[in-house]
Amino acid sequence: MELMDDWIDILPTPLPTTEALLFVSSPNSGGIVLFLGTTRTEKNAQGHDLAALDYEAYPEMALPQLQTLAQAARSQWPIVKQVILHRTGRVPLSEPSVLIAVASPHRHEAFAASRFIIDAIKADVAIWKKEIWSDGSGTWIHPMPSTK
Amino acid sequence: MELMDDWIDILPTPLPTTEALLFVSSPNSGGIVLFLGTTRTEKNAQGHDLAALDYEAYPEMALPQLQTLAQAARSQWPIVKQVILHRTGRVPLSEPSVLIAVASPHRHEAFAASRFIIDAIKADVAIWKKEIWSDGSGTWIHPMPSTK
Amino acid sequence: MHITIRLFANLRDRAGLSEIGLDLPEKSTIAHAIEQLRLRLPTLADHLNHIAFALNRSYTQSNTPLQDGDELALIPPVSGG
Amino acid sequence: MHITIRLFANLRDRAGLSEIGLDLPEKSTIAHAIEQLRLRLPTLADHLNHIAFALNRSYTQSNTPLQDGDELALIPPVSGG
Repeated sequence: MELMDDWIDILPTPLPTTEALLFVSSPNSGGIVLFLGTTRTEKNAQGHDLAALDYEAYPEMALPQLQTLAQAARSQWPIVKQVILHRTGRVPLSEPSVLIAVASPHRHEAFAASRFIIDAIKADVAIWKKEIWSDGSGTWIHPMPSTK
Repeated sequence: MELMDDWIDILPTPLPTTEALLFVSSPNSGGIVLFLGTTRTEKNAQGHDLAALDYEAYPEMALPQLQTLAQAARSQWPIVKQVILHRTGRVPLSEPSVLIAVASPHRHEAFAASRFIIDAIKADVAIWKKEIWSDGSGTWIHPMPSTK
Repeated sequence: MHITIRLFANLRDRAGLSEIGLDLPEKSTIAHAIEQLRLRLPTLADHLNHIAFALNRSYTQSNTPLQDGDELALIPPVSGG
Repeated sequence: MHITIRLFANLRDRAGLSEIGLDLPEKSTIAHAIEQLRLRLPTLADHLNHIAFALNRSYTQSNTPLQDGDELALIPPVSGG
Protein backbone atom coordinates (compact mmCIF):
# COMPACT_ATOMS: atom_id res chain seq x y z
CA MET A 1 0.00 0.00 0.00
CA GLU A 2 2.77 2.49 -0.93
CA LEU A 3 4.20 2.42 2.56
CA MET A 4 7.50 3.85 1.35
CA ASP A 5 5.58 6.90 0.17
CA ASP A 6 4.14 7.60 3.64
CA TRP A 7 6.19 8.86 6.59
CA ILE A 8 4.11 8.62 9.74
CA ASP A 9 5.43 8.94 13.25
CA ILE A 10 4.99 10.24 16.79
CA LEU A 11 8.16 11.98 17.96
CA PRO A 12 9.35 13.50 21.25
CA THR A 13 11.54 16.01 19.36
CA PRO A 14 11.02 19.17 17.27
CA LEU A 15 9.30 18.26 14.01
CA PRO A 16 11.62 18.09 10.96
CA THR A 17 9.89 20.47 8.54
CA THR A 18 12.65 20.63 5.94
CA GLU A 19 13.01 16.85 5.83
CA ALA A 20 9.23 16.48 5.47
CA LEU A 21 9.16 18.82 2.46
CA LEU A 22 12.07 16.95 0.87
CA PHE A 23 10.31 13.64 1.52
CA VAL A 24 7.14 14.65 -0.34
CA SER A 25 8.95 16.30 -3.27
CA SER A 26 8.37 14.27 -6.40
CA PRO A 27 8.37 14.73 -10.19
CA ASN A 28 4.79 13.36 -10.11
CA SER A 29 3.53 16.14 -7.87
CA GLY A 30 1.86 19.33 -9.04
CA GLY A 31 1.39 20.80 -5.60
CA ILE A 32 2.54 20.36 -2.02
CA VAL A 33 0.55 21.48 1.01
CA LEU A 34 2.27 21.63 4.39
CA PHE A 35 0.24 22.23 7.54
CA LEU A 36 1.90 23.13 10.84
CA GLY A 37 -0.27 23.22 13.94
CA THR A 38 0.94 25.72 16.53
CA THR A 39 -0.59 27.17 19.69
CA ARG A 40 -1.59 30.77 20.28
CA THR A 41 -0.66 32.79 23.36
CA GLU A 42 -3.49 33.00 25.84
CA LYS A 43 -4.24 34.03 29.42
CA ASN A 44 -6.20 31.89 31.86
CA ALA A 45 -8.86 33.10 34.31
CA GLN A 46 -6.13 33.72 36.91
CA GLY A 47 -4.25 36.03 34.55
CA HIS A 48 -1.39 33.62 33.90
CA ASP A 49 0.09 33.31 30.43
CA LEU A 50 0.11 30.06 28.54
CA ALA A 51 3.75 28.91 28.67
CA ALA A 52 3.84 25.60 26.80
CA LEU A 53 1.85 22.49 25.90
CA ASP A 54 2.49 18.96 27.13
CA TYR A 55 1.32 16.32 24.66
CA GLU A 56 0.71 12.72 25.70
CA ALA A 57 -0.09 9.91 23.28
CA TYR A 58 -1.27 6.33 23.59
CA PRO A 59 1.32 5.45 20.97
CA GLU A 60 0.39 1.80 20.42
CA MET A 61 -3.06 3.04 19.36
CA ALA A 62 -2.32 6.52 17.97
CA LEU A 63 0.33 5.38 15.47
CA PRO A 64 -1.94 2.77 13.81
CA GLN A 65 -4.71 5.41 13.84
CA LEU A 66 -2.45 7.81 11.91
CA GLN A 67 -1.56 5.03 9.47
CA THR A 68 -5.25 4.28 8.96
CA LEU A 69 -5.88 7.98 8.32
CA ALA A 70 -3.11 8.04 5.72
CA GLN A 71 -4.74 5.10 3.94
CA ALA A 72 -8.15 6.78 4.16
CA ALA A 73 -6.66 9.88 2.52
CA ARG A 74 -5.14 7.73 -0.25
CA SER A 75 -8.51 6.09 -0.88
CA GLN A 76 -10.09 9.52 -1.47
CA TRP A 77 -7.36 11.45 -3.33
CA PRO A 78 -4.46 10.49 -5.65
CA ILE A 79 -1.71 11.24 -3.15
CA VAL A 80 1.88 10.98 -4.38
CA LYS A 81 3.57 11.19 -0.98
CA GLN A 82 2.48 12.20 2.50
CA VAL A 83 3.93 12.88 5.94
CA ILE A 84 2.02 12.88 9.24
CA LEU A 85 4.09 13.67 12.34
CA HIS A 86 2.86 14.46 15.85
CA ARG A 87 5.12 15.67 18.63
CA THR A 88 4.80 14.53 22.26
CA GLY A 89 6.21 15.90 25.49
CA ARG A 90 6.69 19.60 26.18
CA VAL A 91 6.19 21.83 23.13
CA PRO A 92 7.04 25.56 23.33
CA LEU A 93 4.32 27.83 21.94
CA SER A 94 6.39 28.86 18.95
CA GLU A 95 6.99 25.29 17.75
CA PRO A 96 4.55 23.07 15.82
CA SER A 97 2.93 20.13 17.60
CA VAL A 98 1.70 18.51 14.39
CA LEU A 99 2.99 18.45 10.81
CA ILE A 100 1.14 17.25 7.73
CA ALA A 101 2.63 17.35 4.24
CA VAL A 102 0.82 16.06 1.16
CA ALA A 103 1.99 16.02 -2.46
CA SER A 104 -0.60 15.33 -5.14
CA PRO A 105 -0.89 15.66 -8.93
CA HIS A 106 -3.25 18.66 -8.64
CA ARG A 107 -3.25 21.27 -5.90
CA HIS A 108 -6.85 20.89 -4.75
CA GLU A 109 -6.22 17.27 -3.81
CA ALA A 110 -3.33 18.22 -1.51
CA PHE A 111 -5.44 20.93 0.16
CA ALA A 112 -8.39 18.58 0.67
CA ALA A 113 -6.30 15.67 1.94
CA SER A 114 -4.22 17.70 4.41
CA ARG A 115 -7.34 19.34 5.81
CA PHE A 116 -9.06 15.96 6.13
CA ILE A 117 -6.06 14.55 7.99
CA ILE A 118 -5.74 17.37 10.54
CA ASP A 119 -9.51 17.42 11.17
CA ALA A 120 -9.47 13.65 11.76
CA ILE A 121 -6.45 13.84 14.08
CA LYS A 122 -8.21 16.42 16.23
CA ALA A 123 -11.42 14.35 16.34
CA ASP A 124 -10.21 10.78 16.82
CA VAL A 125 -6.55 10.09 17.49
CA ALA A 126 -5.49 9.04 21.01
CA ILE A 127 -3.40 12.11 21.82
CA TRP A 128 -4.05 14.66 24.57
CA LYS A 129 -2.69 18.07 25.41
CA LYS A 130 -2.20 19.80 28.73
CA GLU A 131 -1.88 23.56 28.87
CA ILE A 132 1.04 24.62 31.07
CA TRP A 133 0.66 28.10 32.57
CA SER A 134 3.31 30.57 33.65
CA ASP A 135 2.73 29.71 37.33
CA GLY A 136 3.51 26.05 36.62
CA SER A 137 -0.08 24.85 36.86
CA GLY A 138 -1.51 22.61 34.16
CA THR A 139 -4.93 22.01 32.58
CA TRP A 140 -5.74 18.89 30.59
CA ILE A 141 -7.83 19.66 27.51
CA HIS A 142 -10.69 17.19 27.10
CA PRO A 143 -13.23 18.81 24.78
CA MET A 144 -16.78 17.62 25.30
CA PRO A 145 -18.44 16.52 22.03
CA SER A 146 -20.59 19.66 21.88
CA THR A 147 -17.59 21.98 22.15
CA LYS A 148 -15.46 20.38 19.45
CA MET B 1 -2.35 47.90 6.31
CA GLU B 2 0.01 45.54 8.17
CA LEU B 3 2.56 45.68 5.37
CA MET B 4 5.32 44.40 7.64
CA ASP B 5 3.27 41.26 8.11
CA ASP B 6 3.16 40.50 4.38
CA TRP B 7 6.16 39.39 2.32
CA ILE B 8 5.29 39.55 -1.36
CA ASP B 9 7.76 39.32 -4.19
CA ILE B 10 8.64 38.06 -7.64
CA LEU B 11 12.10 36.50 -7.64
CA PRO B 12 14.43 35.06 -10.29
CA THR B 13 15.95 32.65 -7.75
CA PRO B 14 14.90 29.43 -5.94
CA LEU B 15 12.11 30.23 -3.49
CA PRO B 16 13.23 30.48 0.18
CA THR B 17 10.89 27.99 1.87
CA THR B 18 12.59 27.95 5.26
CA GLU B 19 12.69 31.74 5.47
CA ALA B 20 9.01 31.94 4.48
CA LEU B 21 8.02 29.55 7.31
CA LEU B 22 10.10 31.55 9.79
CA PHE B 23 8.50 34.78 8.54
CA VAL B 24 4.95 33.60 9.20
CA SER B 25 5.71 32.00 12.59
CA SER B 26 3.99 33.97 15.31
CA PRO B 27 2.69 33.48 18.86
CA ASN B 28 -0.69 34.67 17.54
CA SER B 29 -0.95 31.86 15.03
CA GLY B 30 -2.79 28.58 15.57
CA GLY B 31 -1.94 27.12 12.19
CA ILE B 32 0.34 27.65 9.22
CA VAL B 33 -0.42 26.45 5.70
CA LEU B 34 2.37 26.42 3.13
CA PHE B 35 1.58 25.76 -0.52
CA LEU B 36 4.33 24.96 -3.03
CA GLY B 37 3.37 24.77 -6.70
CA THR B 38 5.52 22.38 -8.68
CA THR B 39 5.25 20.88 -12.15
CA ARG B 40 4.70 17.25 -13.03
CA THR B 41 6.75 15.29 -15.56
CA GLU B 42 4.96 14.99 -18.86
CA LYS B 43 5.54 13.96 -22.50
CA ASN B 44 4.43 16.02 -25.49
CA ALA B 45 2.84 14.70 -28.69
CA GLN B 46 6.32 14.26 -30.18
CA GLY B 47 7.37 12.01 -27.29
CA HIS B 48 9.72 14.56 -25.72
CA ASP B 49 9.90 14.90 -21.94
CA LEU B 50 9.13 18.14 -20.20
CA ALA B 51 12.52 19.46 -19.07
CA ALA B 52 11.78 22.76 -17.30
CA LEU B 53 9.46 25.76 -17.18
CA ASP B 54 10.29 29.32 -18.15
CA TYR B 55 8.23 31.89 -16.24
CA GLU B 56 7.83 35.46 -17.47
CA ALA B 57 6.10 38.20 -15.49
CA TYR B 58 4.94 41.72 -16.21
CA PRO B 59 6.42 42.69 -12.87
CA GLU B 60 5.17 46.31 -12.69
CA MET B 61 1.64 44.90 -12.88
CA ALA B 62 2.02 41.43 -11.32
CA LEU B 63 3.58 42.65 -8.06
CA PRO B 64 0.74 45.13 -7.30
CA GLN B 65 -1.71 42.37 -8.27
CA LEU B 66 -0.15 40.06 -5.67
CA GLN B 67 -0.30 42.86 -3.07
CA THR B 68 -3.97 43.42 -3.89
CA LEU B 69 -4.60 39.68 -3.49
CA ALA B 70 -2.90 39.74 -0.08
CA GLN B 71 -5.19 42.58 1.00
CA ALA B 72 -8.22 40.73 -0.38
CA ALA B 73 -7.23 37.69 1.70
CA ARG B 74 -6.88 39.89 4.81
CA SER B 75 -10.33 41.36 4.21
CA GLN B 76 -11.85 37.84 4.24
CA TRP B 77 -9.84 36.04 6.94
CA PRO B 78 -7.98 37.12 10.12
CA ILE B 79 -4.50 36.53 8.72
CA VAL B 80 -1.57 36.96 11.12
CA LYS B 81 1.20 36.86 8.52
CA GLN B 82 1.43 35.83 4.89
CA VAL B 83 4.01 35.25 2.18
CA ILE B 84 3.37 35.19 -1.57
CA LEU B 85 6.42 34.54 -3.76
CA HIS B 86 6.53 33.72 -7.47
CA ARG B 87 9.66 32.65 -9.27
CA THR B 88 10.56 33.81 -12.80
CA GLY B 89 13.07 32.54 -15.35
CA ARG B 90 13.95 28.88 -15.79
CA VAL B 91 12.52 26.60 -13.09
CA PRO B 92 13.59 22.93 -12.95
CA LEU B 93 10.66 20.51 -12.58
CA SER B 94 11.64 19.55 -9.04
CA GLU B 95 11.58 23.14 -7.73
CA PRO B 96 8.52 25.21 -6.78
CA SER B 97 7.49 28.09 -9.05
CA VAL B 98 5.14 29.59 -6.48
CA LEU B 99 5.10 29.68 -2.67
CA ILE B 100 2.24 30.77 -0.43
CA ALA B 101 2.44 30.71 3.36
CA VAL B 102 -0.38 31.88 5.61
CA ALA B 103 -0.54 31.94 9.41
CA SER B 104 -3.93 32.48 11.02
CA PRO B 105 -5.50 32.09 14.47
CA HIS B 106 -7.46 28.97 13.40
CA ARG B 107 -6.38 26.42 10.87
CA HIS B 108 -9.38 26.62 8.52
CA GLU B 109 -8.63 30.28 7.84
CA ALA B 110 -5.09 29.50 6.68
CA PHE B 111 -6.36 26.69 4.43
CA ALA B 112 -9.06 28.89 2.90
CA ALA B 113 -6.80 31.92 2.40
CA SER B 114 -3.91 30.02 0.82
CA ARG B 115 -6.27 28.24 -1.54
CA PHE B 116 -7.95 31.54 -2.47
CA ILE B 117 -4.55 33.11 -3.20
CA ILE B 118 -3.23 30.32 -5.45
CA ASP B 119 -6.53 30.10 -7.34
CA ALA B 120 -6.48 33.87 -7.92
CA ILE B 121 -2.84 33.85 -9.04
CA LYS B 122 -3.62 31.22 -11.65
CA ALA B 123 -6.68 33.11 -12.87
CA ASP B 124 -5.57 36.75 -12.94
CA VAL B 125 -1.93 37.63 -12.29
CA ALA B 126 0.22 38.77 -15.24
CA ILE B 127 2.62 35.82 -15.26
CA TRP B 128 3.06 33.26 -18.03
CA LYS B 129 4.80 29.94 -18.33
CA LYS B 130 6.49 28.27 -21.26
CA GLU B 131 7.03 24.53 -21.24
CA ILE B 132 10.58 23.64 -22.29
CA TRP B 133 10.92 20.16 -23.82
CA SER B 134 13.90 17.84 -23.88
CA ASP B 135 14.58 18.70 -27.55
CA GLY B 136 14.90 22.36 -26.64
CA SER B 137 11.55 23.41 -28.12
CA GLY B 138 9.16 25.54 -26.09
CA THR B 139 5.39 25.97 -25.80
CA TRP B 140 3.78 29.02 -24.22
CA ILE B 141 0.79 28.11 -22.06
CA HIS B 142 -2.15 30.43 -22.69
CA PRO B 143 -5.25 28.67 -21.37
CA MET B 144 -8.45 29.71 -23.10
CA PRO B 145 -11.21 30.68 -20.64
CA SER B 146 -13.14 27.45 -21.27
CA THR B 147 -10.15 25.26 -20.43
CA LYS B 148 -9.15 26.97 -17.19
CA MET C 1 -9.28 -13.51 34.36
CA HIS C 2 -6.76 -10.70 34.52
CA ILE C 3 -6.83 -7.53 32.43
CA THR C 4 -4.70 -4.40 32.28
CA ILE C 5 -6.31 -0.97 32.33
CA ARG C 6 -4.34 1.94 30.85
CA LEU C 7 -4.91 5.51 31.97
CA PHE C 8 -4.00 8.71 30.13
CA ALA C 9 -4.10 12.48 30.55
CA ASN C 10 -6.41 13.68 33.35
CA LEU C 11 -7.18 10.10 34.45
CA ARG C 12 -3.50 9.23 34.76
CA ASP C 13 -2.80 12.47 36.65
CA ARG C 14 -5.71 11.89 39.09
CA ALA C 15 -4.89 8.23 39.67
CA GLY C 16 -1.16 8.82 39.86
CA LEU C 17 -0.90 5.63 37.80
CA SER C 18 -0.63 4.92 34.09
CA GLU C 19 -1.57 1.27 34.35
CA ILE C 20 -3.53 -0.92 36.75
CA GLY C 21 -4.19 -4.69 36.77
CA LEU C 22 -7.69 -6.00 37.57
CA ASP C 23 -8.85 -9.55 38.35
CA LEU C 24 -12.40 -10.07 37.12
CA PRO C 25 -14.90 -12.95 37.03
CA GLU C 26 -15.26 -14.79 33.72
CA LYS C 27 -17.78 -13.18 31.27
CA SER C 28 -17.13 -9.70 32.64
CA THR C 29 -17.69 -6.81 30.22
CA ILE C 30 -15.96 -3.45 29.98
CA ALA C 31 -18.81 -1.98 32.06
CA HIS C 32 -18.06 -4.48 34.84
CA ALA C 33 -14.39 -3.54 34.77
CA ILE C 34 -15.29 0.14 35.10
CA GLU C 35 -17.46 -0.62 38.17
CA GLN C 36 -14.48 -2.40 39.76
CA LEU C 37 -12.26 0.55 38.90
CA ARG C 38 -14.64 3.01 40.57
CA LEU C 39 -14.33 0.99 43.79
CA ARG C 40 -10.57 0.65 43.59
CA LEU C 41 -9.86 4.28 42.57
CA PRO C 42 -12.72 6.45 43.85
CA THR C 43 -10.80 9.59 42.85
CA LEU C 44 -11.53 8.71 39.22
CA ALA C 45 -15.28 8.32 39.69
CA ASP C 46 -16.21 11.81 38.52
CA HIS C 47 -14.10 11.47 35.39
CA LEU C 48 -15.43 8.23 33.96
CA ASN C 49 -18.60 9.59 32.38
CA HIS C 50 -17.29 10.99 29.11
CA ILE C 51 -14.64 8.47 28.24
CA ALA C 52 -14.44 6.10 25.29
CA PHE C 53 -12.99 2.60 25.46
CA ALA C 54 -10.24 1.01 23.41
CA LEU C 55 -9.91 -2.75 23.78
CA ASN C 56 -6.56 -3.99 22.53
CA ARG C 57 -6.06 -0.67 20.70
CA SER C 58 -9.43 -0.44 18.93
CA TYR C 59 -12.44 1.61 19.97
CA THR C 60 -15.35 -0.47 21.26
CA GLN C 61 -18.56 -0.26 23.33
CA SER C 62 -18.91 -0.77 27.08
CA ASN C 63 -20.97 -3.96 26.68
CA THR C 64 -18.07 -5.77 24.99
CA PRO C 65 -17.01 -8.94 26.86
CA LEU C 66 -13.44 -9.11 28.13
CA GLN C 67 -10.93 -11.93 27.82
CA ASP C 68 -7.95 -12.86 29.94
CA GLY C 69 -4.94 -10.73 29.03
CA ASP C 70 -6.93 -7.91 27.45
CA GLU C 71 -5.61 -4.34 27.45
CA LEU C 72 -8.42 -1.90 28.14
CA ALA C 73 -7.58 1.77 27.60
CA LEU C 74 -9.78 4.54 28.96
CA ILE C 75 -9.83 7.30 26.37
CA PRO C 76 -10.85 10.75 27.62
CA PRO C 77 -11.93 13.18 24.87
CA VAL C 78 -8.88 13.63 22.64
CA SER C 79 -7.13 16.94 22.05
CA GLY C 80 -4.19 16.23 19.76
CA GLY C 81 -3.19 18.35 16.82
CA MET D 1 0.19 61.24 -29.24
CA HIS D 2 2.73 58.57 -28.52
CA ILE D 3 2.08 55.38 -26.55
CA THR D 4 4.19 52.36 -25.64
CA ILE D 5 2.87 48.84 -26.20
CA ARG D 6 4.36 46.04 -24.13
CA LEU D 7 4.37 42.46 -25.35
CA PHE D 8 4.75 39.29 -23.28
CA ALA D 9 4.98 35.53 -23.67
CA ASN D 10 3.86 34.23 -27.10
CA LEU D 11 3.34 37.78 -28.43
CA ARG D 12 6.86 38.82 -27.45
CA ASP D 13 8.33 35.65 -28.95
CA ARG D 14 6.41 36.12 -32.24
CA ALA D 15 7.20 39.83 -32.54
CA GLY D 16 10.80 39.41 -31.42
CA LEU D 17 10.17 42.58 -29.41
CA SER D 18 9.09 43.26 -25.83
CA GLU D 19 8.13 46.86 -26.45
CA ILE D 20 7.01 48.98 -29.40
CA GLY D 21 6.20 52.70 -29.66
CA LEU D 22 3.15 53.84 -31.64
CA ASP D 23 2.15 57.32 -32.82
CA LEU D 24 -1.63 57.68 -32.90
CA PRO D 25 -4.16 60.43 -33.70
CA GLU D 26 -5.72 62.21 -30.73
CA LYS D 27 -8.85 60.48 -29.28
CA SER D 28 -7.61 57.04 -30.31
CA THR D 29 -8.83 54.10 -28.23
CA ILE D 30 -7.11 50.82 -27.37
CA ALA D 31 -9.00 49.24 -30.29
CA HIS D 32 -7.47 51.79 -32.66
CA ALA D 33 -4.01 51.04 -31.32
CA ILE D 34 -4.54 47.34 -31.91
CA GLU D 35 -5.54 48.03 -35.53
CA GLN D 36 -2.30 49.94 -36.02
CA LEU D 37 -0.35 47.11 -34.43
CA ARG D 38 -1.90 44.56 -36.80
CA LEU D 39 -0.60 46.61 -39.73
CA ARG D 40 2.85 47.14 -38.26
CA LEU D 41 3.35 43.55 -37.02
CA PRO D 42 1.21 41.26 -39.19
CA THR D 43 2.82 38.23 -37.58
CA LEU D 44 0.84 39.02 -34.42
CA ALA D 45 -2.52 39.22 -36.19
CA ASP D 46 -3.63 35.67 -35.36
CA HIS D 47 -2.75 36.08 -31.68
CA LEU D 48 -4.65 39.24 -30.84
CA ASN D 49 -8.10 37.71 -30.44
CA HIS D 50 -7.95 36.32 -26.91
CA ILE D 51 -5.90 38.97 -25.20
CA ALA D 52 -6.82 41.31 -22.36
CA PHE D 53 -5.57 44.89 -22.05
CA ALA D 54 -3.79 46.58 -19.19
CA LEU D 55 -3.53 50.36 -19.44
CA ASN D 56 -0.87 51.76 -17.11
CA ARG D 57 -0.89 48.43 -15.19
CA SER D 58 -4.66 48.01 -14.70
CA TYR D 59 -7.01 45.83 -16.71
CA THR D 60 -9.38 47.78 -18.93
CA GLN D 61 -11.67 47.45 -21.99
CA SER D 62 -10.75 47.97 -25.65
CA ASN D 63 -12.96 51.06 -26.02
CA THR D 64 -10.92 52.98 -23.43
CA PRO D 65 -9.45 56.23 -24.84
CA LEU D 66 -5.67 56.59 -24.80
CA GLN D 67 -3.55 59.52 -23.67
CA ASP D 68 -0.08 60.61 -24.63
CA GLY D 69 2.54 58.60 -22.72
CA ASP D 70 0.26 55.67 -21.89
CA GLU D 71 1.68 52.18 -21.40
CA LEU D 72 -0.61 49.63 -23.02
CA ALA D 73 0.19 46.00 -22.20
CA LEU D 74 -1.26 43.14 -24.22
CA ILE D 75 -2.06 40.35 -21.76
CA PRO D 76 -2.42 36.88 -23.27
CA PRO D 77 -4.28 34.36 -21.06
CA VAL D 78 -2.16 34.04 -17.92
CA SER D 79 -0.56 30.80 -16.72
CA GLY D 80 1.36 31.61 -13.56
CA GLY D 81 1.38 29.51 -10.43
